[in-house]
Amino acid sequence: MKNENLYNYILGIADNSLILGQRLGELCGHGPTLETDIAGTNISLDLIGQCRNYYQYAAKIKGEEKTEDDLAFLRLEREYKNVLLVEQPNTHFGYVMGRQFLFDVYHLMFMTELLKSKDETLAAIAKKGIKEVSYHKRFSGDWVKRLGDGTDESNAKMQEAIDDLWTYTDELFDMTAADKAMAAEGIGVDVSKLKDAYYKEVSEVIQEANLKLPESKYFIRGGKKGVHSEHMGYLLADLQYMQRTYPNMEW
Amino acid sequence: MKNENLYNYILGIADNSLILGQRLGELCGHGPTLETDIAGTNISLDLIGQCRNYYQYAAKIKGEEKTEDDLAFLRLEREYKNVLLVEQPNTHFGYVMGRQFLFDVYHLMFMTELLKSKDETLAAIAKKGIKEVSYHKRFSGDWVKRLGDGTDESNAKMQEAIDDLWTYTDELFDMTAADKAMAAEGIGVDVSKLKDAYYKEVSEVIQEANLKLPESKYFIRGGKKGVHSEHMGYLLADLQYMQRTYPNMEW
Amino acid sequence: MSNEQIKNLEEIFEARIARDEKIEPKDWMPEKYRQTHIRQMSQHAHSEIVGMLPEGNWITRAPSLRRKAALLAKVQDEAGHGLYLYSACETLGVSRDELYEQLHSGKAKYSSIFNYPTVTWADMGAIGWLVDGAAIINQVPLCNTSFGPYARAMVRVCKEESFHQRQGFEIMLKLCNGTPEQKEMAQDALNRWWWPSLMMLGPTDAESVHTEQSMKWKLKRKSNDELRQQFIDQTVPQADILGLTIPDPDLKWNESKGSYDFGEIDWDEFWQVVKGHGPCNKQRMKARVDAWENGAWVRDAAMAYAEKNEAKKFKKAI
Amino acid sequence: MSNEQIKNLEEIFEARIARDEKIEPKDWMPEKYRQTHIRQMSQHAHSEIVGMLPEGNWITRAPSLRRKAALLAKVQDEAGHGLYLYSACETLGVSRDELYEQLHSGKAKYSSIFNYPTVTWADMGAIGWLVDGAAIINQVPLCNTSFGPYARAMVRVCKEESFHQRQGFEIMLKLCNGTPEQKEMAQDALNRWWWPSLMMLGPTDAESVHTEQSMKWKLKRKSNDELRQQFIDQTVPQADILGLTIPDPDLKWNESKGSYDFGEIDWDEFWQVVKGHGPCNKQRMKARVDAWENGAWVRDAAMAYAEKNEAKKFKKAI
Repeated sequence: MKNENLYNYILGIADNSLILGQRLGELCGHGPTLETDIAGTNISLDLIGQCRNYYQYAAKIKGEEKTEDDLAFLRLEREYKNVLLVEQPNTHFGYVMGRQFLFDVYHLMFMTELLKSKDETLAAIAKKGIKEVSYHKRFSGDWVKRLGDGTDESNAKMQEAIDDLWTYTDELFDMTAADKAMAAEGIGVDVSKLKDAYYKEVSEVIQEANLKLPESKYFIRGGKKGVHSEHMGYLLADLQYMQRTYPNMEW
Repeated sequence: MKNENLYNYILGIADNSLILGQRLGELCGHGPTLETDIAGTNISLDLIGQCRNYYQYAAKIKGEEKTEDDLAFLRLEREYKNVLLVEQPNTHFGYVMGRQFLFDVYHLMFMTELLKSKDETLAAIAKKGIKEVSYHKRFSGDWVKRLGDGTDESNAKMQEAIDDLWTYTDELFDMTAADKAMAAEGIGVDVSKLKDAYYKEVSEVIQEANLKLPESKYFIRGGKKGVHSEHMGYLLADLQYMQRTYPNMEW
Repeated sequence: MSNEQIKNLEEIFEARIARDEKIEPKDWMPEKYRQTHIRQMSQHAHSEIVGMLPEGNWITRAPSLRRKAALLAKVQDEAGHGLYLYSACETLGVSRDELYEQLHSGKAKYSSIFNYPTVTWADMGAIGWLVDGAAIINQVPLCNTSFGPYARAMVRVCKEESFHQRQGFEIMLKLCNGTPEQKEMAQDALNRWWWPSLMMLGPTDAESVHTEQSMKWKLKRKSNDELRQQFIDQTVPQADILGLTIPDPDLKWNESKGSYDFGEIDWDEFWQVVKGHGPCNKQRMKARVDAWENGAWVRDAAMAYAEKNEAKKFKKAI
Repeated sequence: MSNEQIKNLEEIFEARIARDEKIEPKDWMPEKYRQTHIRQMSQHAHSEIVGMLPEGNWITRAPSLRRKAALLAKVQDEAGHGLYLYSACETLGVSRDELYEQLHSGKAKYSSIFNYPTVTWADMGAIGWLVDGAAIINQVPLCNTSFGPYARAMVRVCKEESFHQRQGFEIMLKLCNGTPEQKEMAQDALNRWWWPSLMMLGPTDAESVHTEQSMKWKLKRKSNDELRQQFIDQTVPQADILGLTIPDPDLKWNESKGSYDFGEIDWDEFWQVVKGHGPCNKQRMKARVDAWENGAWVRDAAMAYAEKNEAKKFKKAI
């Protein structure tokens, strides 16, 4: 395939949105208030919408009559490139908001850079999505503060979530071979350069939320290389169920 | 297919064992004691072993080079004929033991009758399995008593489980077209005749366990006709994952 | 107030309704009017939020990204409908927490149809096509009901429901034009949802209560049996377009009355489900109660945070 | 007892061990011997029960009924090993509850290899082949260790582990003789499990503690590095049979020493995982703690029931 790096680069971005959107989709009708249910569904919808744009573009590059659905549903677990952070389970609402916030801060920085991509399609997708992502960040950041600075119970729960999820943040800034190639060409974002600003912003919100900054310097990585957590297989079993069970049909 | 009734009849029996075995398999390593983990895994293993015998026989009848795995893994949800009882989730250990007990009492009565089948293969499978099932019943019945007559908390939890699961018991005695045809030929068991003895035995244990007999006269059915609960789809997504994702391979 | 004064107010009130004026929350209204509206609107709100569950069941397994997005949007709309309707109830002086409490304790009802399981993807089509179709037939007349907030909510709800109904039909159409497995899936869904959809229009007129009063207040404009007939007459030709068979051997066109005759509804099943013994009643209620109980700490935190911030603002101000 | 008496007992004790006599629970033993054995045996027991989790992860998704049954049987065996080993610990006067408490609080360790995720079915093969293979190399010498209950437990454990190891190899063989996807899955599993398996044999001798004393008590007969070399020398030819490539560019046969040279182990990764920061440390511990806490009411009920029944029996007897 020509443009293999671009193809892989796009999948990396798309998979993050797909998998996070899928996780949020599990919660629909099970949230703590009707308002959070609506907002969570809305964010899920935005993310699914975004990943469709990416997959459609990747499918065009791939050729072979591939469709967005082939890419979203018919790869093997080891071929999904999303970061470990977004596949983490909905343990409780603190995890849901913590995961969202830790991703959103990255996501907005990423989209802001992607706006400048020499690839017009990617720049256009970023332009379309950036307002959504900025809303996501405000929503999740507000909830991190509310839970962190709410009751003793909510503070403990939010702290637990931040401590657990923190370990997946560093991977956001790893550069795969495709990332490096695309950054060098001015198409992709050099995410390694976002790291300091990310930790600065995240730390400020965490402190404002009356939470302790996690001290651990150990981080877990693997998703970008397709080595996922044990949660991922179950998520994919559901995600892919229809496409695997009824192959080659239209819906 | 010749023997279509026999084929469907066998699948009905096999699916009960497969699905209950699958449910128990989820618990492996997560039980309240090491001893119950071992026993639960053992029961799961027995049930998977039993269903293999049935599926192998059904595959032989079906012909077309079908294998036990084709039958176990590659049918659509609407084609599984297990009763709703066995697919109910492992809500807590009271549900696990309640579900097991309510099935085991039936299962042992069923196997005892199947011993007399004019079909030698079925009679042989029953002969092989009856000791296992009789152990299962002793195990689950003992736990129903222990939990029912243990602490106030365990009594309440066991009662909750029995009340919820009770609604699925009546379906055990429904006769499908295949059941009727096979019973008429002396191959299958007329399960409708087991009903009184079943409720008598189950009621005795429930009372001995210091539990109240559920009063509801409303029952839910559907599994035998392939209309399952919403839990079933997720169970099947996991069960079928490998066979659907990697079709036509040997393992 | 004296009985006479009340009677006077009631007469003015009924006259306003008769003139098709809208009653607004701050207007005087008979207590029974208030209670009836709280009951009906909250029942409708509960139906929306319980109704999220059977469809929510397929979000993670939707067969394409396009369908996943559409399903998310649909369920989100339902949550939105719940929200307007709870708000409309609140204008009558009942809090959302009280209404939830009624739902969770089993005191309040919701539409029984949501107590059936969604077992295949085609159920997403059938629910949109049939369940939303029946809902619209129930709801369109309510766009002109007497209580202003309810009427206005229903205008918006009906517009969205009608979009959902077309979307459901389109899912069915795609299946019916697809492979034999897909068409079979569609037929199977119709087989399972047809009768419960007919039951959605309510018990036969003979069994129905509240009807006369509801007619006067424009909470009801046609009887259940009339609505049911309307639903059948509208839906049968749609099934023909799909090439699906309505699972009723007694269904046939009656030339003389200009509508369809149809078979006996299994009212025993209807009452079993209404009384809480349907296939998913317990599961639905458990899902709602779990969501509510597991979310208590979140709501408490939000409240505590808001109070602290009020206090901070106040401190800054002085 | 006077120091002299103790010294005397210790001398007799060490002489018994030197003569290859077995020490039994009721025999006198030095406190350090008791503590060391509790530590090592419980660590081994914990490894068995934590080790159920990564494999348990594939029970519901095993690709055939035959494999599902074999995997269930294997995990059951591991639970059984845990049971013997906890029982062996109990003979030294420590209760199973205390040992669990040590595990759950993070005080006790378990084999670090179980902190890696099982991401494909081939991991079931790799774990059997490599992890059980390395375990056997660690454990076979323990069949002759000085403490009787431990030695006897290890005889049974090793027999079963050796069966598991063959079964794991057979899973790999089937994959390697299968489709290209299957072979790739096998290679990928080897790539991920190879280095953690080498780490399983423990830190390099320079870093290892307790070794001298353990040698004397026959808790250890070879150094970690010797065991590692043995594992590599035995496993490389097996990989050749499978047609798989060991993911170590520095691996090569060294004719002069008659064994393989191999590359540098990433000890930073080893210590990260040992210290609790591996990919699944938190998840494994959460699973165990949840199982224990969620099971408390069950254990309480069993205890209460047993006590009631004892009381009933007693009443009957008088």
